[in-house]
Amino acid sequence: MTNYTPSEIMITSSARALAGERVVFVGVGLPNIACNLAQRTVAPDLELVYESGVFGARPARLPLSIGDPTLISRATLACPMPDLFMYYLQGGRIEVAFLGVAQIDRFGNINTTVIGDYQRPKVRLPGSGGACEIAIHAKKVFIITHLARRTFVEQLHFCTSPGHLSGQPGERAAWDMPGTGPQLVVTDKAIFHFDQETGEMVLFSIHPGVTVEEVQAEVSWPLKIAAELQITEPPTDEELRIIREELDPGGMYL
Amino acid sequence: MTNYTPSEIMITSSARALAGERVVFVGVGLPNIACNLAQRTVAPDLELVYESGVFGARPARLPLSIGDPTLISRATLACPMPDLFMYYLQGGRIEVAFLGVAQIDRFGNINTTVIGDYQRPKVRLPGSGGACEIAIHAKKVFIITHLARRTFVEQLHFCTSPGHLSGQPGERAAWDMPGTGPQLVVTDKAIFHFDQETGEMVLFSIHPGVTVEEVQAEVSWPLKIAAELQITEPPTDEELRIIREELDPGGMYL
Amino acid sequence: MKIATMREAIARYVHDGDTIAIEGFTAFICFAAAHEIIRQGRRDLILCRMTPDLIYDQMIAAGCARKLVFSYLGNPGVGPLHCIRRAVEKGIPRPLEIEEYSHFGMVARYMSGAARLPFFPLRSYMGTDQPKVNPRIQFVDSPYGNGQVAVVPPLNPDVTIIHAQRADASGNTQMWGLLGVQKEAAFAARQVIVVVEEIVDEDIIRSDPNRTVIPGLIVDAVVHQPYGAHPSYAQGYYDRDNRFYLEWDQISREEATTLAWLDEWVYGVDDWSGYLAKLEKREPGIWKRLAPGEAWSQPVNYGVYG
Amino acid sequence: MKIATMREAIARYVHDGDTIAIEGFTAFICFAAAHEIIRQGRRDLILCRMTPDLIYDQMIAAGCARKLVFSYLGNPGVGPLHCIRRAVEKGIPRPLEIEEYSHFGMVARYMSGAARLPFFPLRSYMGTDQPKVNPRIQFVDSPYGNGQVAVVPPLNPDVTIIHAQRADASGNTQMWGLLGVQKEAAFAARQVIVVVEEIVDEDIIRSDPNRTVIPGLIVDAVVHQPYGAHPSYAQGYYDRDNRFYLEWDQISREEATTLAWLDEWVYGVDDWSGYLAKLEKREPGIWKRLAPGEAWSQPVNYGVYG
Repeated sequence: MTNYTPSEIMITSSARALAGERVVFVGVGLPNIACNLAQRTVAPDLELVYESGVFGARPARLPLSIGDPTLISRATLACPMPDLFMYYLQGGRIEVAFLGVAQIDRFGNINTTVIGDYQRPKVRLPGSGGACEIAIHAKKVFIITHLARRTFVEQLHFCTSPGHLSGQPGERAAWDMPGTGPQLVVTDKAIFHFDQETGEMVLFSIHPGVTVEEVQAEVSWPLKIAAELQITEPPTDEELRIIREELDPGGMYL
Repeated sequence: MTNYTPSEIMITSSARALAGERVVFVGVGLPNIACNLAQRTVAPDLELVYESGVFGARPARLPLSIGDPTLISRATLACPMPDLFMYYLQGGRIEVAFLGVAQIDRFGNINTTVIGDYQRPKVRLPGSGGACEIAIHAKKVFIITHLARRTFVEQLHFCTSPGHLSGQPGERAAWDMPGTGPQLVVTDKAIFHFDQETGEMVLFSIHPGVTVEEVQAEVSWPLKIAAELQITEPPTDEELRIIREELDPGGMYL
Repeated sequence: MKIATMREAIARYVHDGDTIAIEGFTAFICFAAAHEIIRQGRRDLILCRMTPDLIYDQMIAAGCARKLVFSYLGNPGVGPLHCIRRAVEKGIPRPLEIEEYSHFGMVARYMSGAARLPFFPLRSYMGTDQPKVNPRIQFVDSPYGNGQVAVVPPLNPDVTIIHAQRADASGNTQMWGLLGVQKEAAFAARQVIVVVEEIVDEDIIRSDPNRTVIPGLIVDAVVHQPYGAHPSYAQGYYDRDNRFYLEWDQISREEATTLAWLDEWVYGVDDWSGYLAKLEKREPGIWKRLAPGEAWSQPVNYGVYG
Repeated sequence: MKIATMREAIARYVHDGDTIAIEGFTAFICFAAAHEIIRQGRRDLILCRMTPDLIYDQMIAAGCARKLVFSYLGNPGVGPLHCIRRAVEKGIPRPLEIEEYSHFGMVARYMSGAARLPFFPLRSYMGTDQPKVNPRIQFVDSPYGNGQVAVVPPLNPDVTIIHAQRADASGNTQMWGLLGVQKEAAFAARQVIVVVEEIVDEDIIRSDPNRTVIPGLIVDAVVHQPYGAHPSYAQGYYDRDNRFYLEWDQISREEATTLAWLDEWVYGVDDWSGYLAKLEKREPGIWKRLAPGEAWSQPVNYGVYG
């Protein structure tokens, strides 16, 4: 099957990375669709937790926001914010979380706060929301973003959420961060992992039809490339059927 | 009316002290009956809060414990323990609270933990429960206890809950205690207030038929006596009727 | 008597320079209160909310605020908040001071305020630039030798405004759906205004004491304002008006169109009834479009004892 | 499959030397679990509860525990806990180490454990002797110069056992009535056993997501044990058996009568069904005596969206 969109291969790549996972902290948009796809394919027991404080959601429609009322009706649990942050996230109950980025550096540190100087911003971005705590406490962090040179930067304008910091082994542990930090970056052109030793982003696979040069052109630092670079497995017919017919029949995100 | 029991004059004396109060933290037994009497007489807007986490209780029977199910059915609010201690008590929402004592000293400091040495106790008492926090945070503390020399002691065996500490002015404030500490001690023989300057217990009134000597005999330190010592106003017929017919028709506490 | 009109409640409790929290995470955002504050011309407010959302975008565009305390600045699922960006980036209509936390940091500030604690600990901010731009974020060593922890100071609004499904006349308030941080924001406040879809008999409240989130004890005013959260929503009463959230993205892009919208929809009406009348005139089927179906909770038996 | 018999759940999750919390403030005290732990002969347990109540009095009389962590030692509304006093004052049946807090201190320890915080702050203990006999109570200065605050360390039981009205087969648990500190004790634990009056279809749970206190996510075993809290109670299901609380005051005064009671009522039966059968034989009308009338919550509409 070659007839798929960039969003679709981002969704299927993310969904497959959830194989065997049990509890995922999910945002709306692509991560939401990826998690729902994983539930129907590689991770049938996957529990979806929304930052708004909802567990076991059974949305009757595709939610526009993580606070959509359709997420609450017929969910198994809806809790107040202090519970969510204290007992679920900081309590260590979240295995995987998805984060978006405005800027990301080679160590997976994330900026979602500001472009330019904090006091005199060129672009004022949303800020942390729950991202900083998610980046610290979720056992693993997956990042979904479009590949672009202004996003994959040498130097963040602001560090909102910690990745592998300066890449020193044990640095997260020294800061008492329970999670292992970013493990995966899924983009529209390629997938990145992180080197276990150096904490640095490594090109793991390129999507069909994409070249390493095209990827490097969108990354501001000289990319490390995996010894056995893969070609990303494209979406299967069944995955596309589920996405198009069940998860986003209106094509809202695709 | 002279035909009343010691418990009844303790109840009416406590109830009258609640005139104009708005929120009272109540235990079972005499304080419960006193608060209910106050609601029907001098403090119609009095809100009863139970340490178990219940507001606006409408008990259909006299509860044996503060966790009786009759307190919950038809209450206005039942909350978990963290809310009760964090937002209601520590949050400064409680105006008056009743405490019991095993030992009390002249400054209203309270022992409910142990008689004898802590490590090798002669009598192991219940301990703090919520008393320590109540003593610190309630705006005023009222104490109900029987007058006895082994209770009104020179030196506590253990300080469980702070009263006016060593009696130094400003000492509670220096410890960051929001409440004003004990204001009233109601016993079966007399009522005590506390000197605003010295924090020391002062004999305020003696019940009808009781002498100052009888009171002093049951107190281990030389008692300060109010300049204008009162005779406690005995229960009225109407108060006794409410207690006997409405609040404790079984005579459980009388 | 706590029952008041919105006009009375805002006039009585919200003053220039006050610190205000109108909370509600996506749900229960009380636009009716915000519009009344704008109409009454309040100035120099310190506005606190985890997610400023359209509600503070409108208040800031109207010039009500001098400062914003927040943790996530966005039109959820749509994009940026253009008015707040204009204020932060260009000082339009006036410069806006900001004080910024993560979500958990804001939750912790309200908890600290509600619990009268000098600080609240959370494991966050390590290794980030957030403490560098917000000196109120500090770190404390555990006396047990088991690490360091971030702390934030209490947040005690002068007034917290909460929208909910129902309350009795004493202000005992019940909510269901997303509970957000409303309880904490209310307990942290010096004064509390509750705005509800329905004022119900005390017996309804007493039938389910665990459902009561805010006790009348801490409530100063109860305002009956059906649809008072539009374009946000009240679970089971009406849906979020996602169309308006998308529309606002267009309206708010320019200062002129924003002010024209405020003129028409806020200053141009007397009160929330006027706003609702305009809405219904523009889209006669709006409440039908936003009406949810029925999904009732299974009742539980509290028992009669005695 | 999480559904287990009490015998299986205790055998699998409760081991000699474990730190155990069976929580429930007056209500929902799971005597069925305690009796099974006694029958299975567990030893050297560290027992944690705000109010040890009769449940720990029985376990300590049976020699299960080496240590007690608590905040209020009494038979509520009746008097002292004689077995625990014998253990503390005379070392019968064995010496009992104690670690003592105030109620808020215990709540704070569970919260600290549940929230994975190195400590939890509370404004308590100042000017008292409590920190002198419990070095785990420490004080920390606020970095904001607004005072000093007491702190307590996390409490993380190996197993927390919670009694509730209902759960589904995945362990999503709903409670109403006195909620105590059960949620915090469960989240603080490494393993959680939930014991319920009824196992219900998931649809019942899903009809009221705000009523779910413990998510199946953290539950290891679900035990279906009607009347499992007797002589404590389950709101709306049965009343507290106050007669037994008064009776225990007599039974437990002497070691011999206590052991005879344990022989008859705990060791002398195979399981909780045996205990219930004995109870009903002794007092045929017991469940009628303890049956509450009906007082149903007013249902609320969560709405269908989509």
